[in-house]
Amino acid sequence: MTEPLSFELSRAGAEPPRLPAAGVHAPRPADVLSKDVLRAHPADLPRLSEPEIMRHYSRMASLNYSISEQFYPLGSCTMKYNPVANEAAAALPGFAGLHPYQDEDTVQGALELMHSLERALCAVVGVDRVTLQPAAGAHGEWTALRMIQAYHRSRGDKRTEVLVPDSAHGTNPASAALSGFQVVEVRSGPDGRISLADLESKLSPRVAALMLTNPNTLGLFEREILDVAEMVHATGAMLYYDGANLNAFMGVCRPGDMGFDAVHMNLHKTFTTPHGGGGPGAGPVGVKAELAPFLPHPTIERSNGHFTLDFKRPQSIGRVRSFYGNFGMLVRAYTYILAMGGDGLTQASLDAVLSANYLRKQVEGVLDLPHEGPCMHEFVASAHNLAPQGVKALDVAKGLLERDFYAPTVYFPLVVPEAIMVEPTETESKATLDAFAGALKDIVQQARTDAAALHAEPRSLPVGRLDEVGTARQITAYLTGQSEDPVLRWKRPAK
Amino acid sequence: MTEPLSFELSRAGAEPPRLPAAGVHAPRPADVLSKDVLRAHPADLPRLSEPEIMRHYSRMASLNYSISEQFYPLGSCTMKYNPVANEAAAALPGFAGLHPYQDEDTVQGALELMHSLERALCAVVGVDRVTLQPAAGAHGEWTALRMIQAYHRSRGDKRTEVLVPDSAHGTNPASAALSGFQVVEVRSGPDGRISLADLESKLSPRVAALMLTNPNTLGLFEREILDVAEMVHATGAMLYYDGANLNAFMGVCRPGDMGFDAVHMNLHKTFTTPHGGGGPGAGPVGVKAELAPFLPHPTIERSNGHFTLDFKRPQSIGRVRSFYGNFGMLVRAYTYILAMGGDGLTQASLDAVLSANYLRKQVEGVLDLPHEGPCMHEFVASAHNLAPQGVKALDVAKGLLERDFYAPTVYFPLVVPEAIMVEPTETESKATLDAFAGALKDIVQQARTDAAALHAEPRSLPVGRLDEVGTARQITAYLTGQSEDPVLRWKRPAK
Amino acid sequence: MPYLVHSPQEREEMLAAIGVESMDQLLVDIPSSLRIHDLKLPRGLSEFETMAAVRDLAAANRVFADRLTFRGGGVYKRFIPTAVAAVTGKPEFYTAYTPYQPEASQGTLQAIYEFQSLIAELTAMDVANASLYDGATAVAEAAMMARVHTGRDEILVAGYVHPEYVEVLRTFSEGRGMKVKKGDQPTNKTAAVVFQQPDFLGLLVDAKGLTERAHSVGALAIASVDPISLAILAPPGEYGADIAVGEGQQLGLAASYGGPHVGFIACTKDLVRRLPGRLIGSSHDAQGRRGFVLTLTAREQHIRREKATSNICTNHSLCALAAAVYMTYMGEAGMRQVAEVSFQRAHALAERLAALPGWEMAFPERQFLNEFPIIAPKAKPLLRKLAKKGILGGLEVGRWFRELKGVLTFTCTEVNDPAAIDALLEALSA
Amino acid sequence: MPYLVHSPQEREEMLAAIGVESMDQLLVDIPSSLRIHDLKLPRGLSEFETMAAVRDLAAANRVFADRLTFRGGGVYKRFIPTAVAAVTGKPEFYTAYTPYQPEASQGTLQAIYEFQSLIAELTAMDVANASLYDGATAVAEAAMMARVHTGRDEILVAGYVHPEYVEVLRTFSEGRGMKVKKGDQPTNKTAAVVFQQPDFLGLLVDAKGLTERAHSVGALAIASVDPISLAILAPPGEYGADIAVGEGQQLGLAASYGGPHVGFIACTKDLVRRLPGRLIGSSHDAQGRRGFVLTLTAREQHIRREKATSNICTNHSLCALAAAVYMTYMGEAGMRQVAEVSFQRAHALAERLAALPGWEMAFPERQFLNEFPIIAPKAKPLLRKLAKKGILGGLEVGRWFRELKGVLTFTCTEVNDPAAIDALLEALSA
Ligand SMILES: Cc1ncc(COP(=O)(O)O)c(C=O)c1O
Ligand SMILES: Cc1ncc(COP(=O)(O)O)c(C=O)c1O
Repeated sequence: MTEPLSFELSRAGAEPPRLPAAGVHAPRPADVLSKDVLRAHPADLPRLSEPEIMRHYSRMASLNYSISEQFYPLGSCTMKYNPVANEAAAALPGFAGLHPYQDEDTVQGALELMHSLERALCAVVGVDRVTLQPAAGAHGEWTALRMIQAYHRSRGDKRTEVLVPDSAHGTNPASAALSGFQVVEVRSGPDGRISLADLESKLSPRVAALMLTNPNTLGLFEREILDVAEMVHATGAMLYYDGANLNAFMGVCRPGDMGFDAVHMNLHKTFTTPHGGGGPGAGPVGVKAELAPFLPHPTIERSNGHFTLDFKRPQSIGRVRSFYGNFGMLVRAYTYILAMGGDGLTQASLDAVLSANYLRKQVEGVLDLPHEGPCMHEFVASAHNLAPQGVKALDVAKGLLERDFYAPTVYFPLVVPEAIMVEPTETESKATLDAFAGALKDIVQQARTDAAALHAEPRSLPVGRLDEVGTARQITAYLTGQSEDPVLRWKRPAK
Repeated sequence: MTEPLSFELSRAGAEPPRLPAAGVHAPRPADVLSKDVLRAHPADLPRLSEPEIMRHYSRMASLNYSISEQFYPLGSCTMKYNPVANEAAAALPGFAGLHPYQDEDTVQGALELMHSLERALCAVVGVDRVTLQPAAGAHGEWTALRMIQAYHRSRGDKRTEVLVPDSAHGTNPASAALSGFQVVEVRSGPDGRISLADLESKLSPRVAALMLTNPNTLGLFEREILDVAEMVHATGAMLYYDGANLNAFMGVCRPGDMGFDAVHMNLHKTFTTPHGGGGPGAGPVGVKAELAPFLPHPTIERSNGHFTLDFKRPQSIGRVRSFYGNFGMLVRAYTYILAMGGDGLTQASLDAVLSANYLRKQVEGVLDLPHEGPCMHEFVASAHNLAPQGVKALDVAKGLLERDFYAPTVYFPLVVPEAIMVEPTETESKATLDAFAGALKDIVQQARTDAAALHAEPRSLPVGRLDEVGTARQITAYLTGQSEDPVLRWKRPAK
Repeated sequence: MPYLVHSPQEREEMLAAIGVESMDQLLVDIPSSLRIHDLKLPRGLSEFETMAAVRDLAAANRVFADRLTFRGGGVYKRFIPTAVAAVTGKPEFYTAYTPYQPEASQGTLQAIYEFQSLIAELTAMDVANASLYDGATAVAEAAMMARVHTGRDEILVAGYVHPEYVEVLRTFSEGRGMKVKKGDQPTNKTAAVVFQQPDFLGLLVDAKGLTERAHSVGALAIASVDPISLAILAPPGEYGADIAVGEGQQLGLAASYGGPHVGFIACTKDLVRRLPGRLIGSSHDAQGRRGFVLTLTAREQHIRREKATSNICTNHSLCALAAAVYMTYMGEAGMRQVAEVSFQRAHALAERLAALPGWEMAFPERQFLNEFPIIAPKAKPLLRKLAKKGILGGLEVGRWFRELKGVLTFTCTEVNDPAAIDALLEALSA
Repeated sequence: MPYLVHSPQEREEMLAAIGVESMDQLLVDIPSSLRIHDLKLPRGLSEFETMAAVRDLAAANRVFADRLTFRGGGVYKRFIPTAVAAVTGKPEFYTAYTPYQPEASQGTLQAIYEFQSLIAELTAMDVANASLYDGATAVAEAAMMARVHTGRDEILVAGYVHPEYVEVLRTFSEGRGMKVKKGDQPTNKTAAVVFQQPDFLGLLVDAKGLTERAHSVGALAIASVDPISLAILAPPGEYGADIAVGEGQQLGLAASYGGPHVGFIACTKDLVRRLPGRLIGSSHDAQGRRGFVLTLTAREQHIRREKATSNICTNHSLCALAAAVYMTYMGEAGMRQVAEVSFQRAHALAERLAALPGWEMAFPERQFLNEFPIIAPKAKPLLRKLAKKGILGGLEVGRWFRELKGVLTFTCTEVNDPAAIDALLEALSA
């Protein structure tokens, strides 16, 4: 079952929705504005009635896998249950109805919420201040690097390099580069952890920061993190924490204590704000006191029980987005934190680690496990063992889809060939983990007996494997004028 | 894909939800109450976490067809689009939060809404007063019959019979019987309409009322309705209108003008309150002035812009349910009426009739059409033409399910063999009607070429045809002590 | 126009396909004297204006904060998990019809099968149905079962059963050949003894004794019960009642000015074939996959027609779904917890109220759970005073029972936190 | 604990299956000096208490009625069809991740493909992406595209572009090798001219002239546009802009104290490979069934890493979905209608305000749509007075622009009904 595009369902004569009339005596735009400011060709938008629109989107929704119906073990993405109470909280008119330019004294509840959330996040990661402005993880990374840069500059120190492990997420080097740094890669050792020797060799007074995530993208805790921190700090560089993996150890240890100076968090991972099919998220950044002067403005301050937006921060790197961040996501995260409490967050991380290790154990002998355990909240397996059958990580992923599971992250991190990165999270039951392991076993079995059948999966989904290469080729044809089909959008067929 | 029962997913050690503590010094029940009032064996309810519960219900939801995703042409059920605005209206805290025993002056908005809804319904069906108390259509039928009975009795007239056409919905004779009347069936003529001759022969001073729906359950307008009314009234009986088919003619004609004295309406059909998988609905009853004294109490009255609940109605038949009816459904219906207005409701009925006739036309030559058209908002076809292939109405229904359509009502009305009763409603597009007709053609084609394949449909749904007879047999075994399996519920297996 | 689909041009095309020229040709069967061309209603509004109008009506009501609501009388403010509306708000559930086609309705069927199972567990009865309209009609339908089962016609209502339930029972009994009497001494004419546990005032009745007395004369015992109370109190199945009924509003449904809520009914094996309404049973397909179906439909009006003993068709399925989600979310332990918290708070409140000058418990010797009757001096002005402070005080039960003039019933649940109770006391003392 | 699944017993079973005795054995890699055993946070609350706490915070805010909100400045109160939240509230949409597995993500992919198409149509540009964080970062990302495309480093900001957008642009340009200047005279160092139509004050700018001037020196023209205005005004594609960006909040998103909203970006063919963020394209499977996929991913950071020209990963998909539903619901005619109603009401309001003693239009010779700057006497106390009457008056733009001290911008949309405008005038005259 597939669904036509709204543009294809569109009916020429369909009535527009009823809308209020102006009810005032005033000229209409066409009466006043000159022709050349007016639109010449009306936009070719679909024309559909509400019943058709609702069915259209309902049918599309049913084509998705989502955590609401499927186990969604995407490594590095922390696809845990999104509490429905969060949604109810963010929808409260007392939040959703606030205009960002209302006066401070009319938004004390909103400011208090943000202030409390900042305090809670400080407690979880062990930092002094947090900005809630960044809209996502990558945005937070870049915000933090800009602060680190501003810090060094404020000391007359023009550092030009940022170190990034080879196992890092792509946003890390990109964020560093977009802050004007040169990116230097640090290699992982054979145990999957950062090589201290390589790090040593790359550290220099040119280095502004080392970006790390811990546990790293292999799900392994960087045992020598304290040595790393000492080495980095000894050269005057700062240590940056990519908080995508924070779900591994809330209440167990804290990046701030490990020596990290700046930390971004993904509220859309660790703190259950929903992914929304690709955002919106929120990527707050926590910093130690020495970086605090450089925080984006405004910060939220409290004095005498009154909350204010502080714009008078002379060393601030400035704004990183309009207004105060993705406020609606902040409400959700705060609601979650209230419900979980310190005890709940701690147990959540413990359970996440337990689940990952349990599932990892079930996968032993089924897929390759290139690194030794225990892992933290996720682990990376490899489909390398299926190479003789011509079966790849992608095939395993598609086989899982066929068996009613979403697929793990595949081909990341880049340091593992045929990587299959599994993050079960704490909100999946043992029964689900067992069923998932069963599906993996079934797939491996099938790889051995009938690899061709596996290559043809998924069969029962709305579509089978799509010709992604063909799509890219067609786009090139369009961009180079060899085809009229824009591929990236619907366009009314020429008559 | 099927889903285990919540009881089967239950995990013995699962933690209960966090709930507030008492926070007061007071004894606990076990401290105070004697053992024989206390529960001896705790109820064996499932133990599940919120993430599991939400996934459980989400997966179950995806096993349903519904108007949100499928055309749902259930005859007599008026499965039209349920506006999402209705849902938003009913959820407003100003409605959902009202306690039924609040004082009148704190619920003026609710009373005004009910009063306005009453006025609007009066305008649509042409009566003087409406009670909003009945919870569904059948409840409304019985309420109306009780009023008619009370009316006759108040005049010292002990009438004992109610006439019901053979094509009537089962609730009609049941409601009549449960009001203490004897039910006398009136036959339909060969054209599908009530036989005046038969009616004539059954009318007598014993008759309290004739129950009719118009258009009748065949979707045919009772052309001679004015004659019927005259005949009925001439004997001193009353004419009752089953409003299940009101969607056929809002703004086109009115039951009150036809001579009906009492009318029930299904807000969950004509007025878009959702069916909810089998309720809640609302079955208001409208009556002409002479029946008004007998309305259930309380009625809603207005004086000087103030609204009151009137309990002082000495001739009232009394309450038919607690409080004031399914208030939340009344809010939805009123919201719909505001949005549609008189113009919208009229066009809705015209479109419903147009769609039914259009679809009927497409079905010509595909299925039998035992009665001549035009029809009103629905029509009854018959799978009788497929008898040679051993294909029945049921097979056509299952074939439609396989083709992503819900099935029409089958085997009702009883007067048509292999009846297939189709009600498209005004909120389905021509494209959908065409696709449905195409599916019917495809099924008939398949009946001719491979009836066995059709008998095996549906194949792609969560389950195939279920052994309903076996289920009934097993229940009998349970009820007669031959089996321990209650069939009608889960029960923990004995160890 | 909102929610309409056809464009003027499509209407023309469809008329042409039918082979007529105008709508009037499709409406030929309607006598011209009946034909109207519009309705005496205002023109439709945009959604924006519609919602504004509806919001204005909502705003014309006064909503008392849950925590400051101490009034019950059959409808109670309780904690409703967000999960409930998240499930019932799924269009796959709320826009489906009664599950006539089981293959395409397994979601609804299984959910209601689970509801039946949950109610059967909670009441400790053999079988429960798929729901009824409300607690009042549930009592009436149960009485009808007893009437048919015993062949007797007297329904005895013992003690303070909800007065609106009794009114509905009276309306129902007309025409069903039942006579409703008050009293607790059944005779061999008695079809059933109906009692409520806890009763309308919140007091515990001798459910076991009433049941035994009913049985001793061959009558049935019909227990109308508070579902939350069953986490603590002996359920009807434990004391041998034949039919358990009740109002399920407390199982996750909003007060909503009295509806929609949900009635439940459960019974012993013997009476299953007399149950009104829908029943869902477990079945399987040819491949052995389990599925659920509407079953024992031969009891129902669409088969039995005038011989049916109930006319119920559309019932309260979505409310039953809400109740199922609620019970599953809470579990036995959760329900016990809210029942106990409610009990403790009500007892704390009762003690403090009874200590106020001029106040005294109306039935000091009787036990209660979380609602209790108390004699309050000058109840009317007192309630007005509370309302001014945003508090919805006790219910004046003298409205229904002359002997209880001046008596208020107060209720506490898990939503009335200790500070709310303090606020009530403070307002009373002010 | 809420949202956790494992029972204590299951934890034991799982540890045993792993072959360890305690969690500590799984946490061996964590240096013991780092190990903590709890967080300095309060214990968790029940959902009931959590929601009560959150509701208290919400209640500590003052929400101005939409109809009495005359403040804009980049965020506008508009009619939001209920359909929008009904779609975005579907868990199948909101609990999915970025659609990495297309076979199991066709819902999201198709919806965003439709969003891309709708934005491309609305802006009259060739291609639009899947969304950006907001209007501000959209401007910054567009500038970066121009920087890379032209190899030049100067970004010229012409006229009253939203001051927060310019601030963000400045923060972005650090490290990206861009210099931000104000002015409208591009040179051969100029990578792009950025302008806003209508500008931050609501005034129309000479978009065509600015575009031509940019092109005449080989620079790109970046138009930051109000999507609703495009129902009336010439879209960027019609006057030849190279990149169109904007804030999509008005397309069905709540004000929500400034976020989450959605940025959009669209461009000409030439620039497609430089677009930041996700792009969805149409594809097909081996059976020829159409499907949608993430495409041109080679542009993105997870492939290009330090060579990427944008780091955006998680974007604002669900907000884009909301915008798609909005645009589909409204259609071209609906969007034109609200744009026109807003225009007419703003003009009626402007006329009445300008007639008040001491008030005058700040730029009487300039044209506007539905937001306009006006000089108001004693703006601050006046706004306070309005607030007391529940009215959110104009925005003091002097906060950002010294030369505009005493100027307020007022905005009107379809939610400010004529009676609301009367109420504003009345409050001002009182
Ligand atoms: C390790 C890591 N770092 C950074 C990010 C970027 O976060 P976002 O997608 O919120 O920008 C991700 C998420 O995909 C990640 O997994
Ligand atoms: C013709 C007719 N009459 C009466 C009813 C009974 O209505 P309800 O199901 O609301 O009780 C129905 C609905 O099924 C019907 O179709």
